[in-house]
Amino acid sequence: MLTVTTVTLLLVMALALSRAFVGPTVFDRILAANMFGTKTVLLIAVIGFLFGRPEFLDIAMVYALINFIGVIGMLRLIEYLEDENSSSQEEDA
Amino acid sequence: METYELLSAVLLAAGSFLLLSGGIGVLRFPDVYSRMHAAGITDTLGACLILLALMLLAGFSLVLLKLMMILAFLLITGPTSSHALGKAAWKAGVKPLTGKSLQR
Amino acid sequence: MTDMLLTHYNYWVVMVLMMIGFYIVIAQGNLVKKLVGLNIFQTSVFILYISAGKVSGGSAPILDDAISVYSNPLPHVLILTAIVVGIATTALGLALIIRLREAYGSAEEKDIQEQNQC
Amino acid sequence: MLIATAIGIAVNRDLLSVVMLSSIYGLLSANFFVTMDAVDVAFTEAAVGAGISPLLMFTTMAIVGRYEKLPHRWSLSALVLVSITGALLLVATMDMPAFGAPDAPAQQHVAPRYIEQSGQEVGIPNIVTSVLATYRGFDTFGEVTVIFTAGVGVLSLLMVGDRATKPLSSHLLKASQHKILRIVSKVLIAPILLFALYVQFHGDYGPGGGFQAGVIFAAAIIVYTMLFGLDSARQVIDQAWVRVMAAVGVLLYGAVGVVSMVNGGNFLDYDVLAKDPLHGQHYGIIVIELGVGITVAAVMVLIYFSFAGRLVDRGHQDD
Repeated sequence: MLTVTTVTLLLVMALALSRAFVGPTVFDRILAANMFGTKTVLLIAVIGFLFGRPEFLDIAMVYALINFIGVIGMLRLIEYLEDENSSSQEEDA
Repeated sequence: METYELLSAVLLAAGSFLLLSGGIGVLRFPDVYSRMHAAGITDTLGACLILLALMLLAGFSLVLLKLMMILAFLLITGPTSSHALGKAAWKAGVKPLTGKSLQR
Repeated sequence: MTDMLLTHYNYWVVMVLMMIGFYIVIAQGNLVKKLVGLNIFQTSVFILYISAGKVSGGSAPILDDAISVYSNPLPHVLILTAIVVGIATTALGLALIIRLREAYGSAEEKDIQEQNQC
Repeated sequence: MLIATAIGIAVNRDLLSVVMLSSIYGLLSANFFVTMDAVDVAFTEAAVGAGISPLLMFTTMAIVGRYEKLPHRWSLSALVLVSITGALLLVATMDMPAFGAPDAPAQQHVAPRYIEQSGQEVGIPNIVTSVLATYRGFDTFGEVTVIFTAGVGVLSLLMVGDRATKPLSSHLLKASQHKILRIVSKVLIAPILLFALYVQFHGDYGPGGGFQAGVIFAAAIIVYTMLFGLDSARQVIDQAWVRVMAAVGVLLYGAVGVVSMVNGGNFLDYDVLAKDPLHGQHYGIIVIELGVGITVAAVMVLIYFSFAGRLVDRGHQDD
């Protein structure tokens, strides 16, 4: 069953990856990146059990944290960029 | 022993199914918000199920504690980042598709 | 040939990645993108080292009585430090780009060269 | 998964959402490292490739501008050059040992000694840490110095005309709207810092160590900076103090070497640090990892501060 889960996770990661390529907006990409991160956490946890070396869980934990930090950071900066864009547009108008 | 493994297998299967449906939803749905709906909900519940299954396999040890911490982190961060994402998208002026635009 | 493909696929992947990174570095005009290409190139080297250290059937190099075959720890050590140094140099490169942008008003290689010739 | 990685980069050439993809790429390559048993490397790549470096790139992009000016076009000469080099490299791989072969030259030289002897000589289970800190201690010292130098370089490039003392207006006000984010991250920052310490001091037994801990620590502070504004972060962590800490880490590392020399051993020879060589090794590794961790964390925070400082300054100019 662990193997099945691993394969499914890889599949879902591929799906998320294709969403990240297709895009259309930045937010789709962030969503895909976030989803990808969650899947990675799960994948590493499952792989750890599959190989019988649960030390891998530390890495999964780092992912869970870093993923959150990354998403928050991206959002903040995109917000900043959008603000700048809108203010420059107002100046143009 | 048998029941534990059976239960964890069932949980893993359910979690995998949820994640898969979420993945397909993210690929197929028409706009950011519905995609977020697909991803956010299935992510959280699917991750919970899979981690619970792993907990059943782990038994009482440090590993269990670590799994619980991962679960807690995911439970906190998942909805939060979805919320932040939705808010940022709304603020940036991405409008959700409503009835008429969907039919187009 | 199929033998070759099965046993050497890691090198092939590394080469493909390396060449993509290389291409981005030469062909793209935007300095930030060049840096991303450089990062990709860097990662391909990491993968080359790590895959060279993998022993089939081996496990992570953390001593445990239950395990007898370990993967080679030496590449891990080298790459571990290389990653952190890599981020430090990337940061330095980004800082340079910011300064260039302030000096020339652009982060495109072409614009900067044109301004230099004037 | 390998193929997915390759495709991941191949499509990496659209607009500057490239960076987003590069973050995913970081996650993927870390995944690859996990399957290759390189736990420590995956750890570092996770924190660096997926966390810090996209953040820095995003900050740069916020300053430099988001879109490329020139539309993407295929440059034929570059493509030819790249394919020639690629073909040559492919020919070169023909002579390489097969993947995973236990008798490959890389597996023959010093690696068996590390695997067999380090348990007795150094006495800690994580071979990567013991090789990093003892057998290759000089190298690691060099790396730490490189990181420190890079930090100094970034500072000297970006600190010119530092106007961060001005009162902040729009940037800070905007940050105050993220109520939920702020509360959640307040809850999370403490566990992250705690976890960084765990990684720092558990590096002897499991994956982890100074480099990783430093990056995680810095990431926590960066989140705080992002959500509460640069000024309040600077109030919590004084920048001058961080600068001093970056130097302290390197000095701590060097000092261990000097102390072991004073005690009659070679530079960075930890055997003489305690009566029992094993204990000496252990003390030496812990102190050195601490030095590495302090330097890495301080340099990362410094780099981010100076980038964000630029961003804020630019905001003023626009106003």
